[in-house]
Amino acid sequence: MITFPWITTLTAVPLFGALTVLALGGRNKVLARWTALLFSLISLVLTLILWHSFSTVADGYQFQELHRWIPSLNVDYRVGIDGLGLLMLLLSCIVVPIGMLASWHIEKRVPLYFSLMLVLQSCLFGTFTALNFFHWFIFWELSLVPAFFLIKLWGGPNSAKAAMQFLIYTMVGSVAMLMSFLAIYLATKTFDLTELGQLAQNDKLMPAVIGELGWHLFTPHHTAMVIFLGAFLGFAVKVPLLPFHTWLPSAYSEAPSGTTILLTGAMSKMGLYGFLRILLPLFGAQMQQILTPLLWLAVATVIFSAYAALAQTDLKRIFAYSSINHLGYCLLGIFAVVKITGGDATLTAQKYAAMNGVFLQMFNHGLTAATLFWFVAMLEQRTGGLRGLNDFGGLRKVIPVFTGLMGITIFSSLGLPGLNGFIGEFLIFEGTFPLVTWAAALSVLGLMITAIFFLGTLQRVFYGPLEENWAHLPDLTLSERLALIPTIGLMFTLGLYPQFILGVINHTAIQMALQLRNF
Amino acid sequence: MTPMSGYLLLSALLFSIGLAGALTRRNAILVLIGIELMLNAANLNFIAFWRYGPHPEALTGIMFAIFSISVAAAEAAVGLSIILAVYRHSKTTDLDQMNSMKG
Amino acid sequence: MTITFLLLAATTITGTAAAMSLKNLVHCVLALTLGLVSLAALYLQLGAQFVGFTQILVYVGAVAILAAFAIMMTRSAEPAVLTGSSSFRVSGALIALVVFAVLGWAVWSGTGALAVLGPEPEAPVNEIGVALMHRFVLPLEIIGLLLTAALIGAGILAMDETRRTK
Amino acid sequence: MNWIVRNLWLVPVLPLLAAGISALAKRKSRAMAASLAIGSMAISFLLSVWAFAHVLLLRSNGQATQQVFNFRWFQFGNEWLSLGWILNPLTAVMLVMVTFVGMLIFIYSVGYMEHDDNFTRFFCFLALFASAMLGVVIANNLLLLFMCWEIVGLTSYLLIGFWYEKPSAAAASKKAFITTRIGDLPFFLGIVWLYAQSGTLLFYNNGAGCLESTSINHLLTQPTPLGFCSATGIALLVFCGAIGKSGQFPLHVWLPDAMEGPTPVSALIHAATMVAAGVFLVARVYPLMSAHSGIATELTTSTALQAVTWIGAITALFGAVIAVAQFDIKRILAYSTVSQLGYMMMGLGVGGVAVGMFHLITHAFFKSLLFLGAGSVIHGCSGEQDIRRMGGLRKLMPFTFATYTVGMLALCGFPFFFSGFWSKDEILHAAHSWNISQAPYYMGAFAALLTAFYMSRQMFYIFGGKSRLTESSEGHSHSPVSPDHSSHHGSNSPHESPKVMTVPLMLLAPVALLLGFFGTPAWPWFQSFLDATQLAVDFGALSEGSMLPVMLSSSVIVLLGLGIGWWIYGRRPIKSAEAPDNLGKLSPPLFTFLGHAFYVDALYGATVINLNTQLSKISDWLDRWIWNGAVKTVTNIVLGLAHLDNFLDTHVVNSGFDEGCQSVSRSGQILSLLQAGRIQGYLKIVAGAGIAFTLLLLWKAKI
Repeated sequence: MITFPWITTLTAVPLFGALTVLALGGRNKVLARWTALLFSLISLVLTLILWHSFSTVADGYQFQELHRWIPSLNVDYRVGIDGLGLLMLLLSCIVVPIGMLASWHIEKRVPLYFSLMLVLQSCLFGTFTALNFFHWFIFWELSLVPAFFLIKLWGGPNSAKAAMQFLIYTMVGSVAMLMSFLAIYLATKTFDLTELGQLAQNDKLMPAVIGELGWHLFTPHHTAMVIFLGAFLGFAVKVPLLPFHTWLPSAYSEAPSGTTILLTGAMSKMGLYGFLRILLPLFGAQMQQILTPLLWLAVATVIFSAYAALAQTDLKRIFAYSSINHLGYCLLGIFAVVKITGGDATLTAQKYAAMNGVFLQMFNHGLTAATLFWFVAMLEQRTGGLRGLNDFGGLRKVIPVFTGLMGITIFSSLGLPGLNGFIGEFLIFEGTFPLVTWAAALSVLGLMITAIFFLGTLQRVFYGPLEENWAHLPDLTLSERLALIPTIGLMFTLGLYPQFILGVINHTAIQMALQLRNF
Repeated sequence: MTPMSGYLLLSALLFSIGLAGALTRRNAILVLIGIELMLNAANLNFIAFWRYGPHPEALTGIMFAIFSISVAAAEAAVGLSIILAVYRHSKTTDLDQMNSMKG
Repeated sequence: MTITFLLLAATTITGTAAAMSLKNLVHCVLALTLGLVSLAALYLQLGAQFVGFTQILVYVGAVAILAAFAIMMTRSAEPAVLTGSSSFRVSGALIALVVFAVLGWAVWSGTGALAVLGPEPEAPVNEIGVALMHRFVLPLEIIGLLLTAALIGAGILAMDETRRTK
Repeated sequence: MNWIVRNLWLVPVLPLLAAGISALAKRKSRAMAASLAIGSMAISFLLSVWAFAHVLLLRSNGQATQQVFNFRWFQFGNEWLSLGWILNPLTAVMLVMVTFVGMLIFIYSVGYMEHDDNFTRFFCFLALFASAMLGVVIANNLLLLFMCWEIVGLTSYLLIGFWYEKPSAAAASKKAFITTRIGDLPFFLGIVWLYAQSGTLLFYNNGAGCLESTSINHLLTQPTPLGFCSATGIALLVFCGAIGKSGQFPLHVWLPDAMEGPTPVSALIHAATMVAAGVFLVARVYPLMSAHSGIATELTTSTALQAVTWIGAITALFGAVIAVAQFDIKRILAYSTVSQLGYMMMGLGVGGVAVGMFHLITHAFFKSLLFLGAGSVIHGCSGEQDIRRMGGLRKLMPFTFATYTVGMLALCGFPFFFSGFWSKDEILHAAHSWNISQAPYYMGAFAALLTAFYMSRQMFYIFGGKSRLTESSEGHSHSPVSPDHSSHHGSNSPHESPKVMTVPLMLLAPVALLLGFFGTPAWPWFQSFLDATQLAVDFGALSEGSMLPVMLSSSVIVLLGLGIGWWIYGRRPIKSAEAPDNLGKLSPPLFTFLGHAFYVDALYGATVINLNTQLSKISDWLDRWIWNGAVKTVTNIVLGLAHLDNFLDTHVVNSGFDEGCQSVSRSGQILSLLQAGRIQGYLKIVAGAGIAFTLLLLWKAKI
């Protein structure tokens, strides 16, 4: 039956937009900006339509499309979304317009900038909807290219180095991932994630791969672990997990604020999405075997990145480390869900809570971090690129509305109840505490340090005596306030009534947690 | 000294005289004559071995001598025409001038 | 070692030595013909009449004359410069001497075994003709071919430059 | 389930609406903000009174005085997380107290803050605080309580840092928020643990609530690796939250610094309501706190309650001792609040909910009275806060003096007439009869002595002798005066505050007086109201058991304290601002030691904060050098390989190849020498070769 190919059109719209922006944006900057914004809003409308017609009870994937692509390699183009995919699509559709609004004052090569942003958006859509590893990987790699150029061409002083490190780092990770998936393909002759998932479920995936590879120098257990580590490295770099995170602060602080919004808002979620969509179903058993080291890494990510943020003086680096911290919580939730509980009812309920918490935290962090960097962008535009902590002081007197709204965003990122940050964190901790008590207890320390460095930032930038050279700083213009209404409003609504989102993703969370049931 | 070794000694002497002439003389024609002499020395050997060899009736010595003479004649003709052509071209018969083939 | 053999050997040696060492080219050719004639006589003494006469016919009759012609035609060249570097002439003579020594030593030490003096072998011309026609017919044809090729070749080579290159 | 229970949510929401409207309103008119805030508080007050009456009605006709309304919030997994609110005597009492005190303070602050330019923002924050505090009071779900609890923390952060230009105010607000958050995190863990164990966070859910017997017994049976049962574990964690918020011993450092905020804020938040939230929390989860297994459960007290008592006793003594050596009028009251909160915790620990709560309610009234009195004194002395530069205000500010004296006597627990006496006496009596140990009783008694002493010291400093304000003005610089008060007064001789400030004082004073009589042992209405026991008037209770000796001893203590205070400070009027404190003269080092509050701040600064900065430096160093270092070494290795490869290419392979070619061409040249074009040369070579060859053959034939 021929149904309207929603997802393919959704992925194609930004690409088409990028081309039109390049084509007609050549002469007139303003035209380029508005067309780019228009296309990102079109994709937002499409996603809302998807959101509306998405049934929250159906199992498996919806709006599926399946076409034979390369019969000889048994590779087919299969797209579809479940609760998680839809949530990530919505997040991307919110983050990209914010990114564009934040880079409204870019003057250099404007059409190229906005078309790269649209290409990045289509890569995001591709990654979040692909169900076949083959073209998932294509979008996963493709998204690096626009990000690299966005950082390099419009970035800060040593953006070239940061962009290069970002690209190479992620590339190495994804090469390792590709190797392990080739090994799997060698054995199972298929890239389809659900098929691989079923194989892994009834424990036929790893024996097949080991049989095929026949590495006699490794025991079967070690071979399976090596293949898992390959895939794990690819995602650990992207999320990032502690030892592999050094590319993030430099990339985020050097990139132009509009790009940082995209990077922190949507791209960092690709790593987590990969964990949930690929690592969990396929390598559940392996993750369980090395659960404690994984938990230690997650806790280390949470705590060390928080402490590192405390030591930074550049606003962007502080918020970069804070986003590592928040993603650390998601990792904690994911690793907690992996723990074997052998069907004990209450613990399974906690697993559902942790999974929901991870989804919600991904969305909330994307939203909050994007708005946070939007404010940094506004600050940069007003002060000509200054963003060190010691450059400011007492700005609240001059720009009260800016301070108020940024205060709300900071407190949402802090996890203040009544705002969206708290619900995600509560669910994660409520899920992880009974499962991995020591890890949850330690990570709570991260919450405290987050409070310290965020309030430290507020105090040093907005409180205290006003420095004379900022006396004439303009406050937020009406258009900027209007641009903020959706995000700040969303923060409050999600804080007070999260059922909007939880209703949609709850069923997927249960499905995903159940997938691990028999490990 | 047997008669045969006498002839052989004579042909050896003839051969070395021809060789000496070919090596020392600078004129191309004389070098050619030297070579003719060396060929004659060879013929002498053939006939000597034919005369004192075990199977004179097979006539191989003579046959060889005859053929060698005819070949020598052909060779003398072509050699001299080459010298003439070289002479016409570079007006010299001195062998050292003819070194255009130098490496 | 008969006297005639020694006498003929002496004339051959002097003829050929003079041919090789005289300054005047014409005198060389004349000395050469003397040497060749005495060689032909040696053949006759060895009993190979046909070869002797062929020798006279071919070498003396044709080759010596041909050499004389060549000398005549290239006489306009600059005077035969005999000042060739002495080391050049000495090394050539030295090598010839060494060759003679080696061959002489080889002959002297090697022919003892063949001292058998068999009866004077007969080499009638018709046997030579029969042999030519039976056992040596292939070399005969090849020689024929060789001679015609040499004839044409020599002709073309010596032909005048302009007509040849048309 | 009549109207008031279902619509109890209106009480917190009305101030929230007021705050929202005044925040979002385009033109910031002062009148609108003030009227909105005070109006909403008034309506909430009326609703609270209605709820109180409703509970009284239920009590009078013997029905259950606890009604709950729950609703579902969001679903995760297969279960719904539901929130709700509760109306029981505890809630009713607290509602009335908070709204009444809040309203009075709102009215008072209209006068106090009239010269402040962000007046509207002040009222918006006050309204937000009131709604959050009321949310904490009515919450029937520990999570909803925690959420309102954090918002209360936020508003206290905003209000302390209200004059944000002052760096000290900014630092104090950050310190307050972080210290309370340090307390809140174990509280958060407690909540998560409770939810994990009991499956719900609702207190009372007709049988299924977490505070109800089923889940309590379940918790008692759950062992924890640390030995005590999970009920005690959770109780202790929740108590950490109370320690943070109510400024108990380890986490009290933020309360004195919170005096940076405007005085109404100190009065409302850091005296009456917010700091009492910790005590209220312990009271609210009392079933969990007091649950303990073991044989004679009614005789022994649970470890949690023992912890509460000890922490309370230590804090009471600690606060009182420090208060003696303070010079800032508000810091004295702040430390006195810390000490009184210690009393309340001790009361809860030894006596139960009723005892603790009774002292909480009485304390709220007389402490807010004292703070407002201090506010009007500061207002009168044009922003002066150091008591050494005050004096002689008895005649200059009669109303304030009168009300302040009432508050002071109530606080010290002057026998019979003042509410403080009855509530503190209840605690001391309960402590006395505590079966674990008598130490809390003695600590409490000594603290009561010190309380009387430092309050009388303060009274004599401020109201006794003649005014030292003028003398000091040309002397050394003022203490950090709130920016907007210093200049506008012109004549800086102290004068009485305007009506709008003295009226609330007038209203609070009688309540501070009479409230005591609701809870006297003879007619324990308050206790019976809270514990839902039968009320019987019998004057005999006064004398039975150890009640009489305790009452007598405590009144003696109070009189002794006041006497000592008079003896040291009252007898000879304090001459000048620079004169060293009379008590200080006795033992200067001890006095300065107390003045700096046992250097606890410095201690924390050196240990915790220093640890934090060191750890942040380490992790930053770790990031730059180890992880980045690893990446750099890898890149360097790769670069090194690249250079090596390049070196090899240029020098070894290339040059090697060149050399090879050159040798070939050189040998070629040598060979070409051979081809010299001299034909004889070739012939010689051929001859030579021929000779060699024949020699070889001969030599071979020879052998």
